[in-house]
Amino acid sequence: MSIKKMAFIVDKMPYKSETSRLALTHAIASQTVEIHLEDGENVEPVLAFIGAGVLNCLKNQKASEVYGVTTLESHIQNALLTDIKVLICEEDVKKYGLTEDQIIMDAEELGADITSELVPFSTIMSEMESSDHILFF
Amino acid sequence: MSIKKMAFIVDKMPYKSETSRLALTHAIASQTVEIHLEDGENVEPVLAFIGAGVLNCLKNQKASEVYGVTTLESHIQNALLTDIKVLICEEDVKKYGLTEDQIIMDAEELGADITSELVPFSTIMSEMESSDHILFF
Amino acid sequence: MGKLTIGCFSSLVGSMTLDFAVKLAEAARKKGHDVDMWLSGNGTMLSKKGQRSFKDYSSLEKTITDLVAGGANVTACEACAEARGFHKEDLISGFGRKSMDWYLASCFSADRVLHIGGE
Amino acid sequence: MGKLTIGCFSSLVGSMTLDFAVKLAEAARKKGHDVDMWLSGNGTMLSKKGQRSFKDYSSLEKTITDLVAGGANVTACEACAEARGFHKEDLISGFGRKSMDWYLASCFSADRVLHIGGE
Amino acid sequence: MKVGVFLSEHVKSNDTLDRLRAGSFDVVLVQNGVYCAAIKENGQASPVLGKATKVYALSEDLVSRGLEPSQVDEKVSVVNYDGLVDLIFNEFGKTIWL
Amino acid sequence: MKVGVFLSEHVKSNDTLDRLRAGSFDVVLVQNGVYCAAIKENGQASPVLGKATKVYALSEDLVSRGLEPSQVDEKVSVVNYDGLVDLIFNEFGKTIWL
Repeated sequence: MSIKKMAFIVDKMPYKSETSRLALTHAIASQTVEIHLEDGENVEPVLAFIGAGVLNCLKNQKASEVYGVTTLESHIQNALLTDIKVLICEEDVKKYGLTEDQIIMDAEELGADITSELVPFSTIMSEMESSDHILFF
Repeated sequence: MSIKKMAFIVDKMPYKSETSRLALTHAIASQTVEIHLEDGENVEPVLAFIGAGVLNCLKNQKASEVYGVTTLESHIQNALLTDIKVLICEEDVKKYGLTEDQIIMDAEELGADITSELVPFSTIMSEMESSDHILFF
Repeated sequence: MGKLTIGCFSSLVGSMTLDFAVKLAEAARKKGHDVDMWLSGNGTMLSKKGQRSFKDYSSLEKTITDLVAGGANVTACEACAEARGFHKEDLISGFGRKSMDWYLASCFSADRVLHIGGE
Repeated sequence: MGKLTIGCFSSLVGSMTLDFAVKLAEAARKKGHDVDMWLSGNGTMLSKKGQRSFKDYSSLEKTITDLVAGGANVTACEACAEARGFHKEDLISGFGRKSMDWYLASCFSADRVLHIGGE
Repeated sequence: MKVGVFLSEHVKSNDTLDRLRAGSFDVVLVQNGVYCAAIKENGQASPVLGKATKVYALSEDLVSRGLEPSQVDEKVSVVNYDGLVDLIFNEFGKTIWL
Repeated sequence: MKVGVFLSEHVKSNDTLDRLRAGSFDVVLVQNGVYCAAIKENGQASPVLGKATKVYALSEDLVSRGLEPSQVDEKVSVVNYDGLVDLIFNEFGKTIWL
């Protein structure tokens, strides 16, 4: 049994480029990575939003209606739906004057069992330290 | 006789993207714009480097040897060779601790008659104000 | 009514800059203004035909084809396109492909220019 | 000797990021390391064949073809490529085209990963 | 006529913006620049809002990012693409995209 | 083993760099990040140089930009692509590209 932990860290804003979008789609690809691996091998992703990256987590994004492009909101909900651990830096959320009710915390209406977690930066730091590889988006 | 003055302002660094390179090539395209215009019509370009954009003007760039890509240095020399007014913000040159001998001031070896000019930001501001259009690269 | 020239130098599928430029062009056309659009640098990607539509990307091919059919000029920088491996046959029908002086000439006769540079 | 996986997500002709990634891959191969390179987002442009060589752009097609011939794996993200209108027949010979899980699997077995994100 | 200065990124400051002649320009917040209109940092409104007499923000880019026009700073006028075209032709003589 | 933090832009500060645990990482200046190694601003060396015990700069990216390895701050070690590969395999356990 060999699990490699990979930290997907998003510190870029949404919608400038597709950077944060690719973080989500690549993290979700861990669901199908087994087809490339041996029995008992797997990848465990952890996804964390820090700095300006927490702006990806604002609720009620309407980019789909306006620009016809999937919102980061729906990507984050998909990540929760596929049981990916989603961490959001609470210091940065606070820095931007945001409250928990403005932030995407769950994907209940899609049937997700887990929720995202507002955690101190130190927790995200520990996740990076215990990861085998760090992918900064 | 109708002349439109266009200010090409570069405030981005070289070599991150091709932004500053495109400022140079578009400014130099003013040499051939007449084919699209009526008799007596013309475009008068002025090219100015401000802020971090002055780093495009450092001498002895070796990007051609290392990466096989034309240097910004040779583009600036080409601009001088085609008699385009090249202004460099002297406050910003000073801010970065650079001296005139580190900056591309002429293209004598190519046979250019004019030199670039270190000028205060206020001069560049006046050029923008007297231009018909401003293109910020 | 006036003429607006929009220069779009910024990338590309995944960037919202081309979306901005196209929406602004649409709004200007609806108000009866003439619109020229110049695609240079990574912005030339917009001129590539055959981009497959995914929900993850705004797909601009139809919108901009309609825009061109409605009278807007959309022209891509020839050298920038060739350097990216987009040849004449890759160009969306109705788009132009010109050298950089076309943009300057378009600016010459424009009432307003919005030059979108940057990365 | 180890295995280095380089993920290059950043654009494109005109950006020096692909140049950096290719030079680093070359240096690693010369030292006998295995190299996987993943091209995603705007980085997929590197996989497009037929890019015309201009002095104003570093032309990487030959360098990277040599790199592949010498044993490096270079694989482009299929969805990212399709969204840009690069189809299978546009792929430089010897390059791979896979879904995103290929990259994660490559990271799984890599000793070192350099993930170049950003814009 | 004024210069229309378009700001497309969420920055705290911009050298050029600081050096333009006061009163000679308005600011238009577009793309990620719209965060300047609605997001405070450590309780402070974006310094960018203090740089011009008139500051506009694009409604389509606000709502795309989950920001309501009602959330923007009182200093900021919200316009849509239609309004932006009118600004370009009627209020601005020239534009700068920073 | 340390984390190798790659900095590819000429910035004065970076939030993540400020928050990483001191001593846990080295900084590698590449692409436009190399300006931090050789260009002072208002007489001050880049604050980035004070963030890590070891700071490296890529020689190929220095000379491409008209900067001589002799011009870099004494705190900075100049490496080429070959040296960078060795750093990645021998000094760094993980990398972060900021």
